Amino acid sequence: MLIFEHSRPGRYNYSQSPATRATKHNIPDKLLRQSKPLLPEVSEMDTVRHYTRLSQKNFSIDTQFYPLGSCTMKYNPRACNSLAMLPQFLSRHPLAPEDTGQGFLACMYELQEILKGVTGMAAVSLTSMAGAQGELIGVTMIRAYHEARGDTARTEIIIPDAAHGTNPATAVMSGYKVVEIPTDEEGDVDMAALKAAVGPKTAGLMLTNPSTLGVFEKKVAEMSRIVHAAGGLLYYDGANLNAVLGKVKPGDMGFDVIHMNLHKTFSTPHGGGGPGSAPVGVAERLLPYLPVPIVAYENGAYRWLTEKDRPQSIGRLSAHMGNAGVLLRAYIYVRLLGAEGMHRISEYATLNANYLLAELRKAGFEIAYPTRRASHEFIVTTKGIKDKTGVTAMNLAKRLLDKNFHAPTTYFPMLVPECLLIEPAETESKETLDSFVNAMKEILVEIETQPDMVKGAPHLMPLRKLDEVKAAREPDLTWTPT
Amino acid sequence: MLIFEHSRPGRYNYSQSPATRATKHNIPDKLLRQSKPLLPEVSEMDTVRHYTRLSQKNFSIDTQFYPLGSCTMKYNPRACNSLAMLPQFLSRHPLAPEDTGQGFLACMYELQEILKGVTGMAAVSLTSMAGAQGELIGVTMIRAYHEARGDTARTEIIIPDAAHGTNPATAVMSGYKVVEIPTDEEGDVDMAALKAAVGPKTAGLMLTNPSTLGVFEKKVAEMSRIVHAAGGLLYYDGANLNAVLGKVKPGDMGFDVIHMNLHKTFSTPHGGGGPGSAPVGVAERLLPYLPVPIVAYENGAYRWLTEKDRPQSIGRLSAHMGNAGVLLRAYIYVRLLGAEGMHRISEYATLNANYLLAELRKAGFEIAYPTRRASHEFIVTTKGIKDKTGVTAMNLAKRLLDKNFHAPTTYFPMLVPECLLIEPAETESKETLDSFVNAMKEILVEIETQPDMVKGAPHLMPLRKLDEVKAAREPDLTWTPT
Amino acid sequence: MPFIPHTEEDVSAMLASIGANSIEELFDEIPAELRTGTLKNVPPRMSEMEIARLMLERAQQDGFYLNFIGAGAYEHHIPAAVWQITTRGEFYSSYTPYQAEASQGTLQLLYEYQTMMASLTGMDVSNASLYDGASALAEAVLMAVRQHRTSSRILIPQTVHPIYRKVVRTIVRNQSIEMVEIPYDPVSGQTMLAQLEEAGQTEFAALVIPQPNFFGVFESVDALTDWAHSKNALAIAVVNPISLAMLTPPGEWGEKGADIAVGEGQPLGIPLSSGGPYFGFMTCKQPLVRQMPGRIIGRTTDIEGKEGFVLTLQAREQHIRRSKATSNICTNQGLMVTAATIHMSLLGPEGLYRVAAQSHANTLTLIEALTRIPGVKKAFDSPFFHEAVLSLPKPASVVLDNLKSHGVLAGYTFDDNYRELDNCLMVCATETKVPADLDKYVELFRQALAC
Amino acid sequence: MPFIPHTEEDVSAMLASIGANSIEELFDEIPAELRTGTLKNVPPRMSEMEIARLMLERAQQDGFYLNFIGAGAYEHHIPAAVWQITTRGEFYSSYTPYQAEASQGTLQLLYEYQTMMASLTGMDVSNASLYDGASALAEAVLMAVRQHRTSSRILIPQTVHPIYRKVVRTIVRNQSIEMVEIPYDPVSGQTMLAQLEEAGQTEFAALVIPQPNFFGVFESVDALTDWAHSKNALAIAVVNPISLAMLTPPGEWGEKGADIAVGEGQPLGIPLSSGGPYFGFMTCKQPLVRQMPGRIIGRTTDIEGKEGFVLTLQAREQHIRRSKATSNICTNQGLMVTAATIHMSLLGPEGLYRVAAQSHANTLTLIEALTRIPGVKKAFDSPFFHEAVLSLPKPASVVLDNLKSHGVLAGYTFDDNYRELDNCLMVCATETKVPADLDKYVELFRQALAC
Repeated sequence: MLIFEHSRPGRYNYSQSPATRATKHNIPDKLLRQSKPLLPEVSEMDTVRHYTRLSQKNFSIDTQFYPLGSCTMKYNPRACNSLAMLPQFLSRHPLAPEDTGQGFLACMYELQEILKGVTGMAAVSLTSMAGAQGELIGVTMIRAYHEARGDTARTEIIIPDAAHGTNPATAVMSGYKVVEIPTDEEGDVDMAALKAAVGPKTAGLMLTNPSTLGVFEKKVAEMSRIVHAAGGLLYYDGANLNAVLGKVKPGDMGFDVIHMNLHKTFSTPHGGGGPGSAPVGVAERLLPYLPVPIVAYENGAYRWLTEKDRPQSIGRLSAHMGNAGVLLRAYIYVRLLGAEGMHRISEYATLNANYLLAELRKAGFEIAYPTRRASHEFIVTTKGIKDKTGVTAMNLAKRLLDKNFHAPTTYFPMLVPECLLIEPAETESKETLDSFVNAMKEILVEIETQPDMVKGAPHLMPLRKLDEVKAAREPDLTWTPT
Repeated sequence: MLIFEHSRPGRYNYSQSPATRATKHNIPDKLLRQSKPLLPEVSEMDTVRHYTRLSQKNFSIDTQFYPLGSCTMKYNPRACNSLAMLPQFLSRHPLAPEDTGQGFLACMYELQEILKGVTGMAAVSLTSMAGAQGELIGVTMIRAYHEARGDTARTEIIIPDAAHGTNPATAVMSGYKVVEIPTDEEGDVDMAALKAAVGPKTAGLMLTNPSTLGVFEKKVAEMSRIVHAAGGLLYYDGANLNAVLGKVKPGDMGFDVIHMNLHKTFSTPHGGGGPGSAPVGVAERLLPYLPVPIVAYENGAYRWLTEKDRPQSIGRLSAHMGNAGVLLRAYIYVRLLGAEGMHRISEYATLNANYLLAELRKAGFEIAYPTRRASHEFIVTTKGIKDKTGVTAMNLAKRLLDKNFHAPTTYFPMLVPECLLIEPAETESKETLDSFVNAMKEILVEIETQPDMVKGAPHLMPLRKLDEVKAAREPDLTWTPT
Repeated sequence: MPFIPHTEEDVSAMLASIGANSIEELFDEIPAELRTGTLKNVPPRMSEMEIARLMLERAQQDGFYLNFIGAGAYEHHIPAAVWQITTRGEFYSSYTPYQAEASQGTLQLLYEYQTMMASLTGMDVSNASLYDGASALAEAVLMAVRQHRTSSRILIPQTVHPIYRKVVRTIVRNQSIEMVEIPYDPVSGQTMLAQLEEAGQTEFAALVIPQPNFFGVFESVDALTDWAHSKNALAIAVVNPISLAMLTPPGEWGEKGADIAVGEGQPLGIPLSSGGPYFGFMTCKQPLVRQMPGRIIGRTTDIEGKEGFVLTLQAREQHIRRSKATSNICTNQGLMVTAATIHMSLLGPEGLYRVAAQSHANTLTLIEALTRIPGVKKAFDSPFFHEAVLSLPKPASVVLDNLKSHGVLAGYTFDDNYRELDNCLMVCATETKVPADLDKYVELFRQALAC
Repeated sequence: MPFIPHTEEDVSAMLASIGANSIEELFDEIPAELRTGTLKNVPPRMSEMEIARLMLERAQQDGFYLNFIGAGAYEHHIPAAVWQITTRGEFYSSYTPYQAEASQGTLQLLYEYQTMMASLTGMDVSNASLYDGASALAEAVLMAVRQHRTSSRILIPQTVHPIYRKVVRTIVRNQSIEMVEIPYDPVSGQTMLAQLEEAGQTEFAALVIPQPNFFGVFESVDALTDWAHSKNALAIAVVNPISLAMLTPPGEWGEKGADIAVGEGQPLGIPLSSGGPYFGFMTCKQPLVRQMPGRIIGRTTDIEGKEGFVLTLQAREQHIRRSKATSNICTNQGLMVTAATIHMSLLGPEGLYRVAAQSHANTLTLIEALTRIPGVKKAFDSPFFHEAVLSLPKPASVVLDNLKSHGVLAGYTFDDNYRELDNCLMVCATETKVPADLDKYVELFRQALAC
């Protein structure tokens, strides 16, 4: 039942709006709205009841294991939420004078410093509101760098075929042509292809490392030399930073610019699809181009650096300073973990991934890159199962929902057929991993014995399989009163 | 799965306790604990997950309609929760000096005044932590009053048979003998029986009005005269105050002492069974005996009145001042409603009850007191259904759970066979009441067509009907590792 | 109308169904002469925005203090997860779990709570909580008298929290129960054994044994328990649940262990909150279970054999037994127990131990530093847990007022309750105090005494 | 180990299953020369108790102010229910609803959100949100250019929020899009029509129309919309969602209505929070839907015919289309939209209207009182919504500093962005300000100017 179906004309919550309809106004009549907008007219209790019940229809980290590859679904500490929502932080206007926000700015400054420390970059800007925006900032800076040098012939960005879709989309948004390079059998970037691709047109290379195939690009140093030698710069997509935090720094691998998804590695909540946050770090050569604002500490006080201080900055990406509340949560998280905790993130994420890989392999699942260590994630391919039984990776994923596990990422990366990209994250216990393996084993048996049942999954969710084709062919995007 | 079954030796949450095990101590060895207590050793995430999932197994006001007679299950405004939990309120020590708590004390003082205003009593003490404790306070004051007058022959408390079980239990705890008097066919107290019961042994009468039968005792003024004439005092059990708030005051009905269940009429949360709060109000003659502490406003400041100020007080009922946080919630609630809102509570609670009565009667259900107005609740008896089909009131109640409605109160009051005591409360909308009526109609049909299915209810809950007899015969009250 | 969803159309349709002309008519059974007019003393309504601002202003007026008061209510760290989960609507706004099938969340949690509390206290069984520590002691006294049958005399040391003693008196006053107070030894701060022996020459139903006692001091609990048992009386323990992470639990005191253990549950994740809501816990040995007041949850199975939980042993309770119930109690402090259970799960045995050990160490450190100030002495020579009494060279109020002006609440003074401790101050430093806090306290204390 | 549940036994068993001797061995594919040593610049861990205290201290350091700043972020009452529900774990910690069957809560909510926003703006369809108002405008510009095909020239008045203009430039700078700024009339504070006409002589893809504009002033939206359409260009509305409770929605501007509406969603239940997270909304007319960036939710049915919700029109998005996507965007501001949807449900059309009307009336009252002070004038002669620019007889910084010292944030000054408005101050009084606040402001203002 939609909230609108609880609605009755004339009902409203007296406690939630001014006691009277103010009549004093000087708005010209022709500007006044004639029709009542279609907002629900429901009681406070019915609103609470409706959305509380809706929430219960979601899977979430707080209720289920979420082995969703490339998404780093780990525990979002509750303290990060409550402390970021202290009333003074919530009520602070973004344009309030800096001297009224020194407590808040201290957190932002320290977060910048910590992120520099863990990534080995020369400077960090917190402004980016999501990974894709971080990418846009990074590629825009690469472009600004070349342009500032008059090096305008560089029109191409090289991107491996395993990359997230945001990488090519970003390159295009930044005015570049995308040159895709293939992956070799071991899951690494094809070095010959890379060598062939670089040249005077190369503006840069965008790389995720470990890659979306769940393996570490062993030749990253060589790749760096190749691209740099050709005059290009290196972009590090930090989507998988969780796998190597404290083990290897993007700066040490030779990257010139990176983004870090705080909603992955730094455990800020995914919130059903956002808000994210993706601070950007740069090596020295890109320093002048960092987006503003950036927090500085000068003469015992914190202040925002703006375009005035940073005349070569690529500019601003949000109306204020990005997702401040998300940044506060990340700050609290890193303080809770400390330096030692940073190292442990990748250690236990990697342990969990390799354990799950080992157990699933023993259970009979086919591993896409069986000769490699898993980073914090790995790929199972069910092509053999599909060929034999017709049961797809998506069927298997939906059947997992019935067993109270969120599905792994399916059909990404696209170059592995019938793939399940599995990332358990460090906050899950061995018992949870074991029960996931058991569920996967049960499904293997079900595929043998009742393949049609598995194809019809899910069976135990509030709804059965939804018709996505119909949704796209006959879009019903807003409700209309009947 | 119990939380203990997630436990593994040696696991613990580093963030939630001091960084080291302090070793400095001067506790004699023989006092030191040798065994580790059986507390769970689980991660923070698994704790959050376990209790979040558990919560989802509950019905609650925030998720279901709860027509639970005698319990006044209405919306608990979310603002009452968040404002009572402001950090300064939460961190205040109960023994902190009064001048460090003037903000808090102002709320308590104003709540006392408002409760006096709505009940017509001379003074109010907030200390009682639940309805039953309010009763104990009230009867203890009645006893103190008689004793102070040397009137020690009064050894009996008169209680109608429809009363809550707490009434006789309280009277006994207060050292009194209980004299039970019957109810007449109209649902009122049998006046002849009352007249016969009163006498020189009568310490007082405990009365709920409207009664648990859901009707207003029309002859309450006469009852008051009879009991007072015999030298007894009148106790008002405020369990049903929601039905008459702003319409008639206990003080005007002649009561000497009352308690008000804030978790009913004043909408503080039931919390799965508490904490309650039940301030006690008294008429002039019981003023000296009120329990301490009480807030006074003197010379521009608030302070606690203690035994020193109130030498005849019956004393203290809690270590500090009762359930302060519950009182804050009630205070916020009354401020949100204001004087007009107080009147409306009973008006719409009564409207909802009488509407539901009318609709259920039309649907074919038998009303226990068909000639009477419903107060905020009323009784359906399904004795006819049981005689005909064997389906009990409890079967019907369990079947309602399957339809996503909490069951009404069953088998109380005990004098009506196969009864359902139904109280919809004022915060429910007509649509919700209508859908409840529809569910009841559906069950009527199901009783006709599939009585065994109804007898086997519930079918759609996480568990089927639980074996209460086994639980009582072979008590399993704590978990033991296997 | 705040919180009332009825539209005018709804009201008309509902009245039509009822067959009434107005809502007013629905009150026609209330005699006209009793009817209330406009309510006085109730101010007009405020919007949520207005009351939010008022409450924020009042909260700010009260502010924050660095708190060294204990005396039965203790400041401890509470994980953020505790109250974020506890205030979920499904816990916050649910009723007593009478309909078990629709209440498995609350019921299972309470069963887990019972298990934790029974183990923490070393007893066999636990109820699902009582109002607070003080009233729990009163219920324990009533329970002991019911169990003992031949005596209704209770020995209660003056080292038991003075307000607990008052509350017990208020609650049991009309049941012909005699409360015999036993003085304490002014040197050790422990119960005076000679006086106890004397009081024990007359039959009694139970001895109350606090550990640590109100002064923070450890009692000789093994000896006291055995002595009570030797007199054919019950031993009622009053304990701080945090201390039990370090201390021998009541169930293991002496030869046979205490019979009943009660205490204030507040230190287990409940905010200080000006005194409530807290919760009282009560655990006991198996043979006493049917004398126990309050709700009890049991594990059972459904008709398909699946494990589930129900309220049980309800034959003790007022809603079944009415005047013959073990108590008039009909609520527990459900939401507080929800918080405490989550709190104990988050801390676990190791976390709880660290909290106890750090609180003890902090107080020890503080007392050592303060007693280096000339004229400041420990009032008692016994070891203590996380609270201790100091004797000062000046009235304690001088220190209190001075430190308060610096944002520090220095401790608890004894004015009403123990006149002999007039110049004394009781100080508590839980694990929430860092070394800088202790240093600040000592420095302010020194200054206050110097002026 | 904070947030890591592994016991030593677990680690041993897991390594044995893997066939590795140590966790360290699992990193053997990372070349040794790249390996990181100890992290610098990262302080040691704090316990939750310690960080809680630090954050509380920092929050208190920042304190509370009576705020009259608007300029794109507005203080409004947010019902307590909004964030208590929004931060429930099932919303807070869930992922993007790719697995529809396990995400109906979020999906249905987003569908409801789309319905509300489409109606509020008078448009046909809505996406599920973008990052913020500024970046939403950039996406609208890109969308207009994609739709228009023949021109990539955009007319944007200088009455559009100056930072929005900067953000648009940053985002579109590499796509050969020409942003043509149109000056404003210094008397009316509205877009200067003559200049607009001139700029419109060359083909352009879209005109951006703010309502109210950055100065709080109403633009002639009907005429501007019709003019853009007459030039075969799109009209992009930038609107304040609260104002739409009172004002003609963009979908009804002029003859055919604006084509795209965007804006900052923050006023709909999102705390000011130093600037974020907020959310940008975007709605458009039906024919543009497949050009719209961001997530979109559609209603469909499951294989049994039951109604349900899914992400739809994904063929526009980067994870399918990669380099051919409408945008690189892959998140929305889900949690913010959750809050906004609950907020709009709690306010309803009447509540939202009252908020808008009271905010307007408050600012009107305040401006009337302030302009009675000698030397204080309205900078522009046009009607305004809930924000207005004053011209002062002294530098605005004098007023700002003086009022700040009394706990009042007086408003927004123009230093960087509009040099011609040097002695001006922009003031906003939403419904959160009571008459006493306005009086206090006026009195402090008067005093500040007098000294």
